[in-house]
Amino acid sequence: MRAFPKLIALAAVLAGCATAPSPQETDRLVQTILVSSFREQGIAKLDRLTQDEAQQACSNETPPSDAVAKRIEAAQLATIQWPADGIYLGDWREGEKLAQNGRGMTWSDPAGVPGGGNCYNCHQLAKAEISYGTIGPSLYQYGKLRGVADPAAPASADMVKYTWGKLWNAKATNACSNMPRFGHAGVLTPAQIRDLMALLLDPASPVNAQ
Amino acid sequence: MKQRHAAVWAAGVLAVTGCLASAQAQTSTADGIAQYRALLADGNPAELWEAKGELLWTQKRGSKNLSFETCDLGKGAGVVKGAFVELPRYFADTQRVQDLESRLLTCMAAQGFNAAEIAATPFGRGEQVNLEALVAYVSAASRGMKFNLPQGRTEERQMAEAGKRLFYFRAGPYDFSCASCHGEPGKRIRLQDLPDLAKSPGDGVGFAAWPAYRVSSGELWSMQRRLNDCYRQQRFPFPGYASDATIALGSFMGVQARGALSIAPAIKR
Amino acid sequence: MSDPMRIRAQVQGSGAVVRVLMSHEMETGQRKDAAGKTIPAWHITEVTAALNGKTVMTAQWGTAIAKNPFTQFTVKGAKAGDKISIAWVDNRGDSRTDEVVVA
Amino acid sequence: MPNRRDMMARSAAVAALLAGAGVLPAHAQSAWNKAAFEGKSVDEAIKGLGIAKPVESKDIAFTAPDIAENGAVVPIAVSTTLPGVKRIAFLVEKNPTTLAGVFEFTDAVETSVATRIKMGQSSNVLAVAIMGDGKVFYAQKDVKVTLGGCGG
Repeated sequence: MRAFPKLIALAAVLAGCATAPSPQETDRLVQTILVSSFREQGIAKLDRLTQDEAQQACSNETPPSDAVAKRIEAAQLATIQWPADGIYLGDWREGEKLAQNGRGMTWSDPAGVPGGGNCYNCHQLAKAEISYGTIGPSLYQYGKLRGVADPAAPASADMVKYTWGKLWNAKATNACSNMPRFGHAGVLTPAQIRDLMALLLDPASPVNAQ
Repeated sequence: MKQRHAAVWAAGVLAVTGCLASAQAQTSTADGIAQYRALLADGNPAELWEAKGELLWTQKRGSKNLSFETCDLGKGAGVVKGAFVELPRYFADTQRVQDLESRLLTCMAAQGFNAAEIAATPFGRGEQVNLEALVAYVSAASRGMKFNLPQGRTEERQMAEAGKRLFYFRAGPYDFSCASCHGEPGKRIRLQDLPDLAKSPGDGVGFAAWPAYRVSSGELWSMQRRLNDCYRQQRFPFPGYASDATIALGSFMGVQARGALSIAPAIKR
Repeated sequence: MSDPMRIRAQVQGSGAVVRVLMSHEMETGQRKDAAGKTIPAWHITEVTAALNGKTVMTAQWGTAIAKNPFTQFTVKGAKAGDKISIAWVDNRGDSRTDEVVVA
Repeated sequence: MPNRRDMMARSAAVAALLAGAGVLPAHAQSAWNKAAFEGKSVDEAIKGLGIAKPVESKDIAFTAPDIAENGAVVPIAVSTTLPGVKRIAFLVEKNPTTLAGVFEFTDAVETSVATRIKMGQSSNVLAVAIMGDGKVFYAQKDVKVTLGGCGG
């Protein structure tokens, strides 16, 4: 408590420091640096540096205000393309391969080759795979814990739709989610997303096995 | 024998409560990885690069037939010890904030090499091989010293501030910034721990562990190469070697790491 | 021209512990380059360790020894000032010998 | 593909070079054991080495990690109190070729060695000790190789 006034004094000195760059100066410097530093390589063109609204709002140390986050979520929700034929689930075996696959979209990847889902980089899924990341929550028992016994049953419809939405555009439910917008950004095809849906929701998938 | 007991025990627990057993499995995985890293710690092939860099430092090279003994890394001509833990910093002769690699390029230009050509050379080829050796040698000379980047000049503060912006800059098809993976403590990709670079990650972690020998490629990676591959995995366009974006990020991370002990060159997966 | 080895030989108990790092690609012959062409195997085949010129250990290596190989062994009765030399030969016929004094 | 005469000429040249340097004894001039190193199973490697079928022994201390963070470098170490061990071979069951390396000891060194091997996938790894009297013993260890990093 006694150190408190001292801290305030220090903060005042730092804020008042004449040579501290202003936010506007830093903005200009960052723009100059981006232009001078990056070049296109392979499929990674310079337009990748142009931010959309969601990216821009989530590019600070602190998250955007609730109002801005809500606006972004609404806009992102509107981008979700639902399966035209009403079929949400594919083959969980293909889904597992996609979940393991971390390739695609880098400057060293060839054009036109579908990439992977990168899922294990951030999430636990099947129990047998011990090499999983923890940036996202564990998805082990994903369908089971959410009571999805039969993905085709009407009782499962809401959870199935929610999961599709999460894979297609995770920013629709969490403006600054760390998760890529797999469908929206064209990282995965609708067929690939179906296979990942099956990995998460099919009772036969190792994700839901005991 | 001890391990077999542990396995039987873990299986028993699994039958009782899945939750606890899962935590147990995670611990044994972490223990296994820790054991693997401990076994590798003795005998880091980065030493091979350090030795090569030491020879290169005193060797007269280039069209000007100069050694690096006239090269000022910020502590005076030819001074190697302690230079690494104060980089990036501002250099009056180039009027730029420079990291170790960009400064070595400046010194190579003085030797008569074409710096732009070397910067454009792919990693692991031609003079880039020598640069990695020099980076190993110079960083090793500051092993056990604390990071203490100078921030006295406006240019240095501006560069660190720009680096902070770039650290949080989300873009590309995956919406990733550096902070997507390195903005929180205690996270990992697959089994690799991710240092929280938004704060000081501590002694010998994060910024204080690079350059490093990469087991996966069997090569020594400078911070430039580390950042280049981070941006590749972020699905960004290509950052130029020793470009201002990479130097700005180095400045930001280096300032965050103030007081942390350097273990570079480390050994990494 | 291959790079020098890093050899450390330190007295420990009644002998000397020798640690060697070699600079070598140890290419397996199973990898393909960017163009899809198989990269030919290139690896150390034989290693010889000597104490004061007398062979104390030899080894034959295949492609599954890791890149930039590390080896540790213990020479009985070696004293400070003794000379440890290591030599390798690879499947291309390149070779290298380096020597260190026991500390 | 190099022909046999070239290969022989080359290894003779190398042998002469090393003999000149005073480091190569007569017995090491024998050629690299191609047959053993090309073996694609434990049985083929053992056949190539020309040794008896190994018997498991508790007197071989074999250290390898439970989990390897990267298969490109797996640290292993072996030491044994068995008297009369002349050679120790490392075999990786699931590698494309099984034999990783063979170390040959004189009485001037302890029968212990540490090195680092490559593993293509999770596998059983064997340390095989070959005695002067022709007896062969082994110790083994399961090593799990994990996928790491961003995988791209």
